[in-house]
Amino acid sequence: MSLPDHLRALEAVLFAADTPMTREAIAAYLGDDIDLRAALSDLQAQYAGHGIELVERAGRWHFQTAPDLAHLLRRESSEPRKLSRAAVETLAIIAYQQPVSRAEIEAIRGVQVAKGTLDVLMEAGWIKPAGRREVPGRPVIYAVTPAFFSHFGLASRRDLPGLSELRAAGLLDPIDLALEALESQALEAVAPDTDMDNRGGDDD
Amino acid sequence: MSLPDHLRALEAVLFAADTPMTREAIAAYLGDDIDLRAALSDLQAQYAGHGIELVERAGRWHFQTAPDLAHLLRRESSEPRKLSRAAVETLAIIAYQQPVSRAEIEAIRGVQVAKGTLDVLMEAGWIKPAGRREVPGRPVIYAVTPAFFSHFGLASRRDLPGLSELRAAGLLDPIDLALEALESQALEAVAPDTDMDNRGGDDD
Amino acid sequence: MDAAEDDWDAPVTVAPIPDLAREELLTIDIDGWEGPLDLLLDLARAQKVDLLSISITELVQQYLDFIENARALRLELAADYLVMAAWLAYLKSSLLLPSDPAQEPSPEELALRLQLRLQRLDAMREAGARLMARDRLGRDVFLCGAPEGLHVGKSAEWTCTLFDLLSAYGRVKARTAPVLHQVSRRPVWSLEQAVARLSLMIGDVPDWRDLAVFLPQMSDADYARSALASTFTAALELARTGRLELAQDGAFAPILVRPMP
Repeated sequence: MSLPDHLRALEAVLFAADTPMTREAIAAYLGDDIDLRAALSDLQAQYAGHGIELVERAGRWHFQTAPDLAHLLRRESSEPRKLSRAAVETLAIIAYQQPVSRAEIEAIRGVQVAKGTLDVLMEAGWIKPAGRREVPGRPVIYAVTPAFFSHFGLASRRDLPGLSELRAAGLLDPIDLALEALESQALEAVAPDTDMDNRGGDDD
Repeated sequence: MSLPDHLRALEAVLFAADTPMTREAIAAYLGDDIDLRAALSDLQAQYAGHGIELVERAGRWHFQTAPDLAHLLRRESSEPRKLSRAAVETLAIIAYQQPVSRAEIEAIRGVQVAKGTLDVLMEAGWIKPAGRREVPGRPVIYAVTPAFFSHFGLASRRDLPGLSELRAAGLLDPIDLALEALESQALEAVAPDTDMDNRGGDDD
Repeated sequence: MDAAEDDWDAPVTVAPIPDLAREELLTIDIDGWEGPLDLLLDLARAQKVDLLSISITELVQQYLDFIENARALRLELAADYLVMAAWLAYLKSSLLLPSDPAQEPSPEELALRLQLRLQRLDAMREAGARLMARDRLGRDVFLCGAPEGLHVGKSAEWTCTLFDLLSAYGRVKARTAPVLHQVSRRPVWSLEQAVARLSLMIGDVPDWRDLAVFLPQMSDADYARSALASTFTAALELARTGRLELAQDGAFAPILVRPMP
């Protein structure tokens, strides 16, 4: 049942840590002579089937309880503050389409982003300003944080539910792009072998 | 490597608990149809030779890191400390309006700035003296450092959101501010003009 | 997906299905929607799941009916709902008219754009619901309840987040600049500005001219009124200091000015 020394050390460091740790942070404790990538994956395998599991979220590692035991551990006090519907949609837009500016969020939702919506998400630590868009007015753009990935149990952006389907369906593209795609599809369906030069004039 | 269900549950409950637990407290989560005495001893055996161990102290159970690994966890010797409100405000003013002298910061904040506040920011490596203002008294002026930008994930000062964006994000809320202003007035009324230098960074 | 639907605090539990009686439609709380696009999306979803194959004219009619009913009940509707209604009515009539090749963009394209917008909003709504339904830290999964902590040393490592920094600056600015807000809300053409403008413009031409020609052009009515008041006062001030003369033929007649030689 005993673990090798380097796994024991890794286990202790991750257990004692009060926030998720990057590989660099772990290495600061364990030194550089350990193959951390392999060690993390070994330790993760060790804990498979346990009530505690080792997970990676946006490049940071932590132990957490297994999701199927939620019913045992859930307490009334543990229910996180309920987000408004506007905040949920705004968070989804930032997560799936980041980085986005406020104006871009408003364009998708068709309403102004209320004062306090971004504020609430920033206070929760889930989004942060991520520079500015290099367009007139240089609007601030927002992106999600590592804390967002930890909170929602996502290893990386690729883990966002339905991301690849949304991308494949073009639903993350701007409307102008989608419109062009639809038009060219329609044209091909209607007139598959018209002369290309003539088509050029029509779809302007 | 998988554990039986009752051990998984026990493991998760003990891991998530914020204080050591008596058998009664554990039973409140797991129900009465488990032989807790046996389960605890099984789980303890599971963790023998790990970097984490399950221990009993005065009838209460908890996980802790193995004592022989303590040296690993004590490597880094810095503790996170939150900046005082005065220090954060001072830092924000320097970031937005650099280079500024202490007197200018005071004029903007509307409150005196303790010398200790600037010292704390310099110790953190976020500000540095940047010459002197060529006015009577030749006051030292301050500016932010490259370490400031990397800590806050900013490429340059141009990445700081402007006032209109702060307002849109709800960070310029007059009601909160009015309340806070009243509170700080009240505080200042209680402790009027103590020697500012002695108050150091903690003039909250 | 079921869990996602449950977690979703959609206020609209009663989707207004097309053949629902109008009275039932009216029980829906207008406050439940986040703007006209959101309302349209709910109407559209009730029509079909595939938002690209819905009937736009039918959707437009449902929306217009809804607005009509809300008005009949004297519900107060935010302006953007009415703006959308006007636009949709226009779209519908363009769609029904024989197509005009000169119209750019074509009504069909406008309709398609609307569908694409609805589709995108729907996708994000769905994505949000799925996010909220995940195993969330602090609700479904838990970190170590009492971490021992890794830092034990003495030297302080100062922490401050960008959010702390930005809100601190917002606090300072709002605390120290309350006057600015009032000024920007009520623009005023100051007496100093009026004196400067009048003395500059009156020049040396010794003709009588209407004081009104010296008023700055302003679209804002309040601002223009303040300019009128300050320009009049400025004229009195300049007359008092002997720089111009004032004349008026009768009460409420134009006030004439000319520079003193």
